[in-house]
Amino acid sequence: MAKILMKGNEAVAEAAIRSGCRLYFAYPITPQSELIEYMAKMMPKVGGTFLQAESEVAAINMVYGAAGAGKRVMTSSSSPGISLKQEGISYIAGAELPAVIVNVQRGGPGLGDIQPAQADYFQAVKGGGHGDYHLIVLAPNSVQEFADMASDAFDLADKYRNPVMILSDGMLGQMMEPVEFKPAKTQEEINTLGEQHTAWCICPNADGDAKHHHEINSLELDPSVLEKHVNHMYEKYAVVEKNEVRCETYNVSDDNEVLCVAWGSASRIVKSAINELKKEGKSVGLIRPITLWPYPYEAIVKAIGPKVRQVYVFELNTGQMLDDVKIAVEGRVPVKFWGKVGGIVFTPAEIQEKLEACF
Amino acid sequence: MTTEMICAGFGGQGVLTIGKFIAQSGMKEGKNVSWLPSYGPEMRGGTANVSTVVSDEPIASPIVSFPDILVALNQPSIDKFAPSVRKGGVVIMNTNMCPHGCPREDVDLVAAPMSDIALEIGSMMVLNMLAIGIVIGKTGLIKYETMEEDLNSFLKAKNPDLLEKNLAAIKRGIEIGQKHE
Amino acid sequence: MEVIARRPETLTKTPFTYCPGCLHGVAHRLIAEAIEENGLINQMAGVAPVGCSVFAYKFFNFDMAEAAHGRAPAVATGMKRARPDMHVFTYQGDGDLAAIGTAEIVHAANRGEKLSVFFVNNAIYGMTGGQMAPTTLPDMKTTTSPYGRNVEDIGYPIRMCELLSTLVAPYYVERVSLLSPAEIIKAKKAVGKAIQYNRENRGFTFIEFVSTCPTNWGIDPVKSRDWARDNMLPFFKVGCFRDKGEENVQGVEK
Amino acid sequence: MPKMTVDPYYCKGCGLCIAACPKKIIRFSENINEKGYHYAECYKQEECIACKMCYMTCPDVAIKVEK
Repeated sequence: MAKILMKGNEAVAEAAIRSGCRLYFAYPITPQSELIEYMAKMMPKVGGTFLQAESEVAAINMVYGAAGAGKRVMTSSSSPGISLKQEGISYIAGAELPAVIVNVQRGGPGLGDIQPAQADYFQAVKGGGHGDYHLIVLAPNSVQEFADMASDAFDLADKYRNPVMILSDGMLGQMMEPVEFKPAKTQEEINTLGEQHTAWCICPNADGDAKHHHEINSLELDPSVLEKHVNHMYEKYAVVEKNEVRCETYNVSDDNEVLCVAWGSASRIVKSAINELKKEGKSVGLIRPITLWPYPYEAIVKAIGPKVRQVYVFELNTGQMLDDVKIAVEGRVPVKFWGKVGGIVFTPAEIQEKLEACF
Repeated sequence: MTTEMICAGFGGQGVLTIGKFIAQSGMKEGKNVSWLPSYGPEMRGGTANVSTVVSDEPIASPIVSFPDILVALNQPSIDKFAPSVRKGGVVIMNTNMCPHGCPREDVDLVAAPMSDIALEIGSMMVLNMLAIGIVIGKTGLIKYETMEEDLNSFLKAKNPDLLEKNLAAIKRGIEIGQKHE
Repeated sequence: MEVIARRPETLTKTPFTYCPGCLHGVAHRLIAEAIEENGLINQMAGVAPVGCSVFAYKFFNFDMAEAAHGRAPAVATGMKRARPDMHVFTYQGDGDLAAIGTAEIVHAANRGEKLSVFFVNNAIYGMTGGQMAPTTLPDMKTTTSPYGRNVEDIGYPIRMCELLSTLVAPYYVERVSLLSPAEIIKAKKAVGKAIQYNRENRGFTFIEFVSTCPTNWGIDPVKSRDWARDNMLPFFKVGCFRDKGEENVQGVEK
Repeated sequence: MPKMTVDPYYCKGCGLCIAACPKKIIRFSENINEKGYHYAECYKQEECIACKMCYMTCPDVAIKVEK
């Protein structure tokens, strides 16, 4: 298939539809508007459901209902809207339902602004909603990857019966890059996907079947039973941590004197700076977590070469991933942080300057 | 090789489209491309700008700090972006809307009364096509043929008159660009 | 001998967790009977609320989801849209539906979602211990209106049937009471109609039950019905507010 | 002959059936069920007319009526 020049917001929507998503519930917010608009245009054409909910709270609960019915379902929003969805996300995780949530991050806190930011790392990775649970969090850094992650996210959600968040930002949502889509799932494949969860989901009894009574629920008032349930979820999470960690290494070698850690949009800019430094004969490596949970702790340790004297974390926030990098590095080398906030995206020149000071 | 470009003007001049067509043609010519717009309130009546990168290598940052090419359709765009253009870079300036001119001596300046020329061709709507033409004529960043094919594919049936005007504007732009070589 | 009345198969064997004399059980039975009578046990799914009826998902003998407080209409919307071949209802109390879930119920009704909503109004928050509800009557004492509901300060009770029947989309809206066998027989007809319309995918149907809360009102089950009759029914008048399936009903648009 | 029976497993002794019965043939049992309630019972089955008022009013769906 030929490449198409597309915005990240549109590409992830198209890819979701191709992955068999036929239900989408959301509420408008900048800078994810192209996503909801694309779904409004395309879902009717594929016989799917597009519904603009009365609020983000309602939208995520519609997702809960549709996911409880065992179907591939997605919602999307931007930072303030994702905060509103946290209630439902916790319920979805607690009830072990598969669902995909896209966050096109903007500056915060509060209403903040509508420019790109990475300030929802804590919310996505360290909790967000109430209770003990994890989201699987995928962080793209290109339009192509944003699109590819839609199908990955649905597969992971179905495999582990857990909500998956694609943590993008205003830059990736708004920018256009060439994107090549995977072939769309056939109706037959979609039907199969739609029936994969009938052992537990809300679904009709076939005539003559034994009647089932499936409960979609996150409530358990008996503490010992709830304890078992949470422990069971964490056994599942251990499997996810073992099997699903993903990251990219860029220019990592034994010559590295500095190792950068950056994710999402920020990593693109760091790459530019690394390329410039290369011309000056300065060796800087980059490790880019693709899954923010589970986090690539081991990969970071492995990437610290013999000459590395500084690990440098760059984010579009005040250092939310920094703690995870420190946990990985365990004091082997000093860890530094620099970032920009308020929706200001740092430039390659700024990163270059920061890195040059390490030499 | 990597070419980084910023197009800027006020909302409604079609600057985002300039970047989009160039990125699209670059993609069709087998290059890596990225297109990153300013968005939000800026788009609604204020200044709008878009960073476009066309490269033989994978594109790292889509944010352009030091453009190789600046297309500035009004004075605020010159004021904001001209200082960061790379030494020896190209500045394409619409003199009709840039009364104070460009402060840089160390760049390759293509200055033309682009608004007047657009009206002459038939509509202010073709201002952005004129700019694309100048970029092609001056830098050869993309090929005219790719643009023509692109425009044909969606305008030929829908609005043949506009197609003709667009193509005329691109050709005129190419002439202007080449003259400055 | 022929059994002429028994526990319907659409209820599980789990005993209800409600207080003695609580009329939630009557509402449950009416819904369960209507589902059984409409032959829907294989295609039915329900959504339970937060409140006293939070465990409703354990009592109905088909697939059930438990929603967050007030969100049942949104959850039911997602379920029905995901599986249009299923028939979906929500069961909600007054705090859940008329306070925290006001947006969800109004918009589900306004979209004309093909759902049935069963709303139990007993003018109080039961599960959390008798606090003031959006339907608590003027001057009525609760644990959070210890001097009586002051309408100057906190406003009047919300009449949900009246409010929802200002919308164009709802197909059937009726308020019934559960305060005597005769009223329960009338309520059974209304519930039956709602489930029948649901079976036929006609549109949004809404039944409000005027009910009691003997425990939090502090009145025994038998007398609490008299209290409701004297105090609630004058404010929450029973009757049909909308029935697009019948003629000559107030607010009908055919 | 008409007959009403209360399942003590479900009954919580609220007394609504006693109030509903037009023949006044239901009372609280002297026994208690496993939850500790004095459950309802019919003490004059022969007078039952199978009107179902007790069934209709029972909030715990504990009553069966036969005819």
